[in-house]
Formats: sequence, C-alpha cells, structure tokens
Amino acid sequence: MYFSVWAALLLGTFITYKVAYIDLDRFNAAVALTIATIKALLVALFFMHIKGAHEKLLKLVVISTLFFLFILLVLSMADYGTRTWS
Amino acid sequence: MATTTIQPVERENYLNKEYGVGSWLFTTDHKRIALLYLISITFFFFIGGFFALLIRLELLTPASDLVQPDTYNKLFTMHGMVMVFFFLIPSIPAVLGNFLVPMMIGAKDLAFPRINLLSWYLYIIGGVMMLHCMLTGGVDTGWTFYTPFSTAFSNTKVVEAGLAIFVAGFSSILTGLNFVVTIHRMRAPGMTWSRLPLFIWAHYATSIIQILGTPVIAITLVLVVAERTLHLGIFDPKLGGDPLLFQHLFWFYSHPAVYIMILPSMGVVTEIIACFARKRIFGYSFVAFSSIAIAVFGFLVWAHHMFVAGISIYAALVFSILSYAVAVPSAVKVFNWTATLYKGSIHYDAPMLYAFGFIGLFTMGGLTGLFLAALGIDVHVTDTYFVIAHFHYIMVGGALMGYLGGLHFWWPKISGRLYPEGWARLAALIVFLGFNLTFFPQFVLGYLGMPRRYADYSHMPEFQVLNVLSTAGATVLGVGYLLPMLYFLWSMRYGKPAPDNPWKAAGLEWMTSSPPTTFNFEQEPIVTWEAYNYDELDTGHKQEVKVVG
Amino acid sequence: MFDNFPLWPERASTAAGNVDALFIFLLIVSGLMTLLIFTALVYFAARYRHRRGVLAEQIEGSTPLELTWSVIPFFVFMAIFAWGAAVYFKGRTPPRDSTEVYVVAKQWMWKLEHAEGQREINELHVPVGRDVKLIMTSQDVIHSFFVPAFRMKQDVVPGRYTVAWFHATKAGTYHLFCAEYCGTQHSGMIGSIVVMEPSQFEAWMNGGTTGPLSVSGEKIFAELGCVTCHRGDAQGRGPNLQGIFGKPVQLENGRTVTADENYIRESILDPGAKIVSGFKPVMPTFQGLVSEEQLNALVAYVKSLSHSLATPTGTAAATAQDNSKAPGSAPGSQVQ
Amino acid sequence: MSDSTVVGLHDEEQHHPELLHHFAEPQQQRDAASLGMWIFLATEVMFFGGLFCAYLIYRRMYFGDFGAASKSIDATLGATNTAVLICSSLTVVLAVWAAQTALRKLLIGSLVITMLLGMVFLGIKAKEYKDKFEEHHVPGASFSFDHVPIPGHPGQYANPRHAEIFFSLYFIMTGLHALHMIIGLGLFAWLLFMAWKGRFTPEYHTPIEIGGLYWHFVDIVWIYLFPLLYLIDRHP
Repeated sequence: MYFSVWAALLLGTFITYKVAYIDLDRFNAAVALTIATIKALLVALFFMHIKGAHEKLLKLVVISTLFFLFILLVLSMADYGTRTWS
Repeated sequence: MATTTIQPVERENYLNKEYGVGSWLFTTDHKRIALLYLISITFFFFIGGFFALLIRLELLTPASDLVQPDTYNKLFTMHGMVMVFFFLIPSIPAVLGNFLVPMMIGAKDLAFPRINLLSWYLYIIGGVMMLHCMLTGGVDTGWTFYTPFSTAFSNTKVVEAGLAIFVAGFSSILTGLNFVVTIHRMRAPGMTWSRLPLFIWAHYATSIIQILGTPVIAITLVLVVAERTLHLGIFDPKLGGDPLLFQHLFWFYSHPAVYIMILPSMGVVTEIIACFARKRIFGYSFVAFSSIAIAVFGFLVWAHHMFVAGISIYAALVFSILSYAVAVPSAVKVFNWTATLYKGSIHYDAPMLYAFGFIGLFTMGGLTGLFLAALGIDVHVTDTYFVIAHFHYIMVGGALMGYLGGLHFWWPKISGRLYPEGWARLAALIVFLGFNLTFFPQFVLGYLGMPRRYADYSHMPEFQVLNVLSTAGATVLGVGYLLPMLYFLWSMRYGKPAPDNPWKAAGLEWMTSSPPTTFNFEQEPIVTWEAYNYDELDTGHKQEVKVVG
Repeated sequence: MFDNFPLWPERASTAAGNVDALFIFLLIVSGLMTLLIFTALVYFAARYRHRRGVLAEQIEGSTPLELTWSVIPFFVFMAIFAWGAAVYFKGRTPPRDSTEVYVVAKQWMWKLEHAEGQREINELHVPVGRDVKLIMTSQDVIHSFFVPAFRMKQDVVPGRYTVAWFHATKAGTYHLFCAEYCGTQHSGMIGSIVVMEPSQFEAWMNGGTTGPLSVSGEKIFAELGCVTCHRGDAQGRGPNLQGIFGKPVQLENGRTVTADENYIRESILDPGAKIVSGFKPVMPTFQGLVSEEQLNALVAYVKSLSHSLATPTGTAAATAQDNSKAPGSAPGSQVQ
Repeated sequence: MSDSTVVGLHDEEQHHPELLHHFAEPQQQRDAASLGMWIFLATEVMFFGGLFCAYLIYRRMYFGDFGAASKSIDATLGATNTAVLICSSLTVVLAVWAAQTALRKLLIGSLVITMLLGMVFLGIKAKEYKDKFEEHHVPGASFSFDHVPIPGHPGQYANPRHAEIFFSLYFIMTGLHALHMIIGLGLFAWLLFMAWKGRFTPEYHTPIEIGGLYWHFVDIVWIYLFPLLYLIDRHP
C-alpha cells in the first residue's frame, strides 16, 4: 500500500508540473492547489497514519489546526479583498 | 480531613529532598520549575513596574522634564514588552499552572518534564537577551513593533528585542504543548473531563492559544528582523510592501494573547470562589465551555485593533460583530461566579478578597471593551488613554489580581507556610484602591482625547489633574505590590507551618502534603467524586444537589 | 474650575454628537450591568456570609438561566454593534462635494494644503458648516490624524491615501494630535484646527495663495511631460483623463476599478499595475521623481478635470500662466 | 474522601527500561509522545501559516510580477526536488514499518536512504540558490530584475520592487523549509545511531514514529511550496 501511495504522489507531482505549462486561465492555480491538497492528504492519511489512528483526538488536532489556519488566511484576505469596494 | 492531621516537622518534600544550585537548575520536577519561574517572573515584574513608575512620574507634570522624549518612548516600550512577554504571559500558566496542573489531575509530573525545564531555559535566554537589549540602549518602537517605524526608521535595538521575544515565545509554546498533552494523557483514573477543576479547563483553553497563536508572532518577528537587517520590503511601503499586513499578523497573536493572560486568571478565581463560598460552581459546564469559547472566538477578532488603520470598512464590520461574540462567554462567566455566591457560606480570607477584586475590575474592563468594539466609538477612543485604561483593567485588574489571589490561595501548598492573614487582606485592599485610583482617571483622559504614548502634554494642561490622580494611584499600587512580596518572603522563614489543607478546599492538590513530595502523591489517586464536592467536605456526606429554574 | 479639569471633551462637529449619543447609551447600559452585578455581589456577600452551623446549599446550575444571561446580552450587544456600525459608516463616507484638504504627515509635522492652494503647517483653518474631506498620506511612518473635538481619527499610512472627513459646527480652536506612535517627537506632532465663521474664513482664504492646487498640478502635469500622452482628444498614447475621476475604468485584464484618489496615485507611481483597456504599458514610473505634495497636486488636477464647472482651463495642453514661483505672502501660519 | 479512595496502583517492578518514572504504562508514554508531536506540528503549521498568509496577499496584489519572478526559477529542479522528498517519505514509512516488525537491516537501510535523499534535496536547493545569486535575484543591494516580461501580457515588464518581495518570500519560505530539513537530518542521524545500537524494538520505537511524523510534515510543506513558488504562471 505504501508503494501505491508513493506512486500516486509521484504521478501527482508529474501532472502538476505538466499542467502548469497549459494555459487554463485562472484555473491553473485551482488545479495546482487541488493536486497539492490531494498529495498532502495522501501523506497525512497513509504515511502519517491518521487513517488508522485508534482515536479521534489526532484528527481533532489536525482539523482544528487547519481551522485556525483557515481563519488566519480568510479573515486577513477579507480585508484585502474588500478594501477597494465603495 | 483525617488524613492530614499528622504533621512531622521535617517530612520529605520537593523542597528539602535535594539541596544545592544544581538540584534546582537541572530539576525536572514541575514544582521546582514553577518556583524557578516564580523567581524569574517576579524579577521581571519589578523591572516592568519600575518602568511604569518612571512613566507615571514623568506624566505628573505636562512638560517632558524628568526624562527626554526618546527615553520616555523606551520606557513605555520596555514596560510593555517586559510586562506582556516576560511577566503576564508566563505568570499564571508557568507558575501556578506548572505547579498545579499535574497535581490537580492526579499526575506525578507533566508529560514532558525535560521539555518543561527547556521552556524555562528558553524563557531565561529570552529574558537575558531582553535585559541585554535594555542595558545597551533599549528599544523605542512600542511593544507593538509597528512597521515601517520598527523596520526602517527606529535606530534602537529592534532586532535584539524581536529575537528576545521570539525565543521567549517558544517557551510559551512548549508550556502550552506540555499542558495539553498532560491534560489529555496523564489524568488519574476516574478523573473524567467533567470532574476536572475549572482551573484545568481554563489552562487547556489557554494552551490552545499558546500553541496556535504564538508561532504566528514568531514568524512575524522573523520577518521584521529579516526586513530590518536585510532591507527587504515585505512591510515597507517604500519597497512595495503593506504595513497593515504586519498589523494583521501581529494582532492575530497579540489579541488572543490577552486571553492567554486572562483565562488562567479566570480559572484561579473560579477555584477560589468555590472554596470560600463552600459550593460547587454554578453552571460548571457553562463555565468550562465558555473558556474554550473565549479561546476560539478570541482568534476571530484581531482586526478590532485596526479600525482606523486603513482596513476595509466591510472587514471592520465583520471584526466588530465577532468581537461582541467573544463578549458573551466572558459575561457568562461573571454571571456564574455571582450566582455561585447565592446561598453559599462565604468566608472573607485574603484570596477571596482578591477574587472579589478580580470580578469587579474584570467586569469594568470587560464592559469598557464593549465601547471599544463599537466601531463608531472606537474611532474616537482608540490609541488614547481609554484603551490604556481598558486593557490595564483586564490585564492588571484582571490577570494580575487573579495571579496574586492564586499565589495567596496556594502559597501554603507551595511553601508549606502560612502568610500573615491581616497583612494579606490589607494588601488586597491597597491594590484594589490603588488600582482604581491609577486607572479610572485614564478612562476620562481617553475620552477627553489624550493620546497614548505622549511624553509631553504641555500644550494640553487641562489633562494634568487626571494625570496627577493617576500618578498618585500608581504609588499606592506600588506599595500594594511590594507588600505581598515582603510578607511572602517573611513567611518562608517565620510563617507558621501550613497544614495540608488549610482552607479545607476540594481538589487533589489539597489531598497531598504541604509542601508535596516530589511525585506529588504517596499513592496514585483514584477519583470517585465530582469537582468541588464541598458538601462532602463540610458534612462528610453528599448533599442533594438542586437544579434551579 | 472645570476649565482646568474638564470631564467631557468639546463637541464641535456633527460626528461628535453621534459618537457622544452612542457613548452615553453605552455608559447607561454598562452602568446598569455593573450595578446589577455589583448589587448581586454585595448582597450575596453580605446575606450569605459564613455563619456557624449554616451550610452552603449546593446548586448544580440552571440551563434556562444560562441561556437567559447569554441571549439577552447577545441581543444588547448586537444593538450596540448596529448603532456603532451606523456611526462608523457615517464617519467613513465623505459626502460628495466636500471641500478637500490634502494632508501630508511626516516625522513630526502635519503639512496641509487646501484644494484652493493655501498651505499650512500644524494648523488647519476651516469654516463652520462645511463638509471637509481630508486626503492623507505619510512621507515616512504611520501617523494618525486625531481631532478629539470632532471625534475623528484616521491613521495616515505611507504609500497610499486614507480619507477622513468632518463637518465643524462650532467656531473655535481645537487640538490636532498624532495618535499613532511615530518616533521620538511623537508627542510634539500636534497642532490645531481653527474653525472660523464662514465670512472670516473667506477673508482668511483671500489672504494670499499660489492659486488652486489643481493649477499647480496642471503646471507639474505639463512640466513632467504628461500632456504629450494624456491629451484632451482621443489621439494620445495614454488615456484621456477628462472626466474619469470617480468613474469605473475598464482594465486590460478584464477587471474594472473605480478611479479614486488611490487609483490615480498608483497609476502615477506604478503605472504597470493597472493598465487601462486598449492602451499599451508604455508609461514610465514616477516613483522617486515626484514628492508627496506634487503627487497631491497632480491628483487634484486630475480630479479637477471631472468637475465640469471647476475645470480651471479647457485643455490639458495649456501651460500655467503663473510661472513666477510666488513665495508665500500669506500672513500667520500659511507656509509655502 | 477517605483513605479508601486512594489505592496504590503503582508497581515499580513492571517498568520497561524506557518507561519514564511519571508514566503509568508504556502505552500512556507512547500516546503522550505522539500527541505531543502532533501538537508540535500544529505550531509548525501556524508558523509557516503566517508566511503563506503574507505570500497569498502579495500574490493577489502583484500577480503579474509574481508570475514573472516565479518563471525565473527552474521548475524542473523544483519538480525533481518534490520527487526526491516523496521518495524519502516512502523510505521513512518503510523505516517505521521495519521498526515495528523488527527488521533491523531494513530499518537501518531506510534511514540511510532517507538521509541521502534529504542531502540530495539540499544539494539541489543549493544549486537553485546559486543560480539565483548569479542572476542577481537575491534581495538586497545587488538585486536586479529589469525588463522581465510579465507572462501573458506582451510588452509589460514586472515591477522589480514587487518581484523583490516575491524573492524575499521565496528565500524566507524555502530557507525555513531547508532549515527544517537540516534539523530533520540531525534527528535522523540520531535515530540511525540508536537503531545501529539496536535500541528499537517492536515494543519501543516511538522515536522513529515521531521522527517520521516530522519528516512527513516537512514533505507536506514542500508539496505546497512547490506549486505556489514555482508554478504561478508557467504557460507560454
């Protein structure tokens, strides 16, 4: 199983590298970040064993950390995104 | 308490188990580390207090006559940095939390004793760096380090101060990490989450902020240092950067940091009120969850420090409404403490006087927070003495009152000695009166429009009367803070030996000896009772618990 | 005695009344809350003090009570929020047709320039009863323009404009403070706002000037050679600036922006940032070539092209007549 | 609260040699260590989070300039480095698995390969830095980024000051990441030493596990850094 995850990660890297050279207008960033997130999830779930974790606490730690990271990014963006509204 | 009556004079405990400097500097005992912190933060408290006194003396007269403006700017900067990062943030968690968290949950130590010692060393390294910075010229950016002043204009020791706080920040992170792991993994059998003392809940919530907030200020300070030394442009508008980004990142930590200071204090006050009202806390689960709610909501409100800084008015609306969200759990706590007194059997020992003082001052500090969160009023009062008064009511009236109350409450456990009760009550009274005299006039000054961080107000002589009152209060306050230090020191030698449970208080920490042994308990406790079982303590049997309403 | 010991700041603008009303409302609300809590504390503390033989009664708590004292404060808070937001919005949106004053802050002084051309340092003369809009920027660090009597404060940030406005209601001299810590002489960065009766103000305005700011702007516009591209007809290599201010501008990347002061400023300093649709990115940057004051004059000039009545001269190609570098002949505080 | 509620559970004799005195049983110690590591990683997420926040704000503000600056970095080197790190993550899980199943040779081999891959990563990184240095793309006095076209906007040139912000962030982000790699190498050297001495058993291999968690985290950071820094606007 570790090897198939590894293969998937390499494949993801290859795709993201190749796709970057195709013009998708504003979807380039979306595709790149989606692939990155899938890769990060694969590493976290299988290599870091969150999937098989025997308790929910570790998942809670991960989710709440991501929540606060999200807060930092989104609320500060909320300022920059609306500054020029009139 | 039949188990606590036997009192051999030289029972082995954590204090007399080993002697010598090495036994302290290399200890991994959480209680000894707590005492190391107690000594070090007291040192910094008096340094910060000395700066505060000089600031107040300078403001006694409108002209800048005692010190030059640049000295004054350094004074308030270093007062802020020392008090925030080297006193308030470590105060209750690193001293009382370190001492009590393992004991209250029935553990022998924190989960990572060596990391605990490491965090004290980090604190000391940061502290020494800060001292070095202060002795070699100091820093004048304000504790807020606002860019581009700090990165491109100030010619003082910004880098040194930033690095000192960076290092001390890791001390705070590691303390929080240790607490969370300890509370999750080290509870004694039977110590369920709903049986935890509310002190523990408060520290759990505090730790969340320390863990998730502190890294952001750490990286922000790295950016400031990098920008200053390498002349990068991340926060410098001359080079294309945005100075408001610094403020966002800074307040993302520094607003929640206020809750790092106040939440543990709330925990202390909860313990004290339960004990001296001889009651279970009213609405245990609401008080517990309000701590978590404060910690979580505390992360959503940071830009209310930036309402006039040039942020989008729509973002300002969002941050204002979220700021009111954090006021609700704070109000819930105050109401629950008050309700706990209802039908209690209230004693007026010194810790309880501090707790009363805390509730009063925290209520006023909290309510003036409503003024600041109201966008229209904030425009007028932000960056004035109104803000100064508001946050001193929270941090000094609240956090410091709680810290002193807790120090009195657990002093018999920590030192094994009783302090002189009369002096302690007198000190509580002096602190309360001195505090109000110092800071209440500042609300008026702020609404009148006196800006903060002014060395000189000779063109505004109308502000002098209130400033004189404030300075007079500060001297009273200074006496109030010196007294406890003196009689605590006195009690270590001359105080009466303390019984194991002088207050007949509930909680595992009172079921071991005073001072406790190195591993806290002779035998690992098994918990079969709810928190705050004062009915059982006072009557020997369980009362019927009423649910009102 | 209250001359030396005031307890309430002077109220000299329309905003002051709004802020004070909300402040008084909050004083009442928080006073009532404090009274409620303190009364309960004192009453319980006295009534339930320890008596020998009387035990505390154990009470678990009460969910209805908890909900009551969460929900009622919540609604009170929301009311405060809404009121505060309304006051804030009013204070943040300058009315159209305000008189404009350009503010440049630097360590440690305020430089103010009326759209009509008068320049002042650390002192601002304004008439009673007119909306005054401040367009502010800083040359170095962040400052904050604070007039307590107007209940008005706005940070002044380097690298961009921030805007504030007031409507003075009472003649008199009021404090102007820098409220954002800005370095050694922060507490010396103070000044005064002189509010005058309109007739007096007119007299003061006539005391000497180099002509409207937009005219100086026009001069700079010509000197820098802007006119060669930004022409009054459709032939220029740059967009025609006639009437663009305040209007949406279609950009080359498909977005639209409103041509406000910050947009014009950015277009001068960083022309590549927002290219107008249909034009080539050929304009050089003027970063470092124009001072903040000259920038303000240019902005004022571009704005003047949108006031059909106020347009000082018909075509952009016209050079300013007043070439003599007139030194400030104004009395008092007016400074070049 | 009588004596009957306090019963001794403590049994010194059953202690595993690696069990620290204040833990009741090995499972508790393992769980504590693993939770501690996860919480430490949470602080790391927020640490890098501040940088990502700054990066995203400026990328949105100066998209074209960031695109131009990003295009000047060698994406093939970046992609190679991503692959190298992914391979090292694989060898790390193999090491953990080997420790669990007492395959000492596999354990030591995996640790060695992991460290070698880590060094390859740093070597490639150093090559990248060297290129940037030679191209005068290192922020500072000698920085120069004149007349670099903005991708997709013919005739437009990137604003050097905004590109400099990109490179400031690039060096700080990749530099901190590289610092984490170096710390990771130190950590793994210690693990290798311990494995060499045969200290790890199926019952006791927590250090390998938490060291592995750290390594994977550093990998995840890179998984985001790669598209964000190297692939902003690559297409011709």
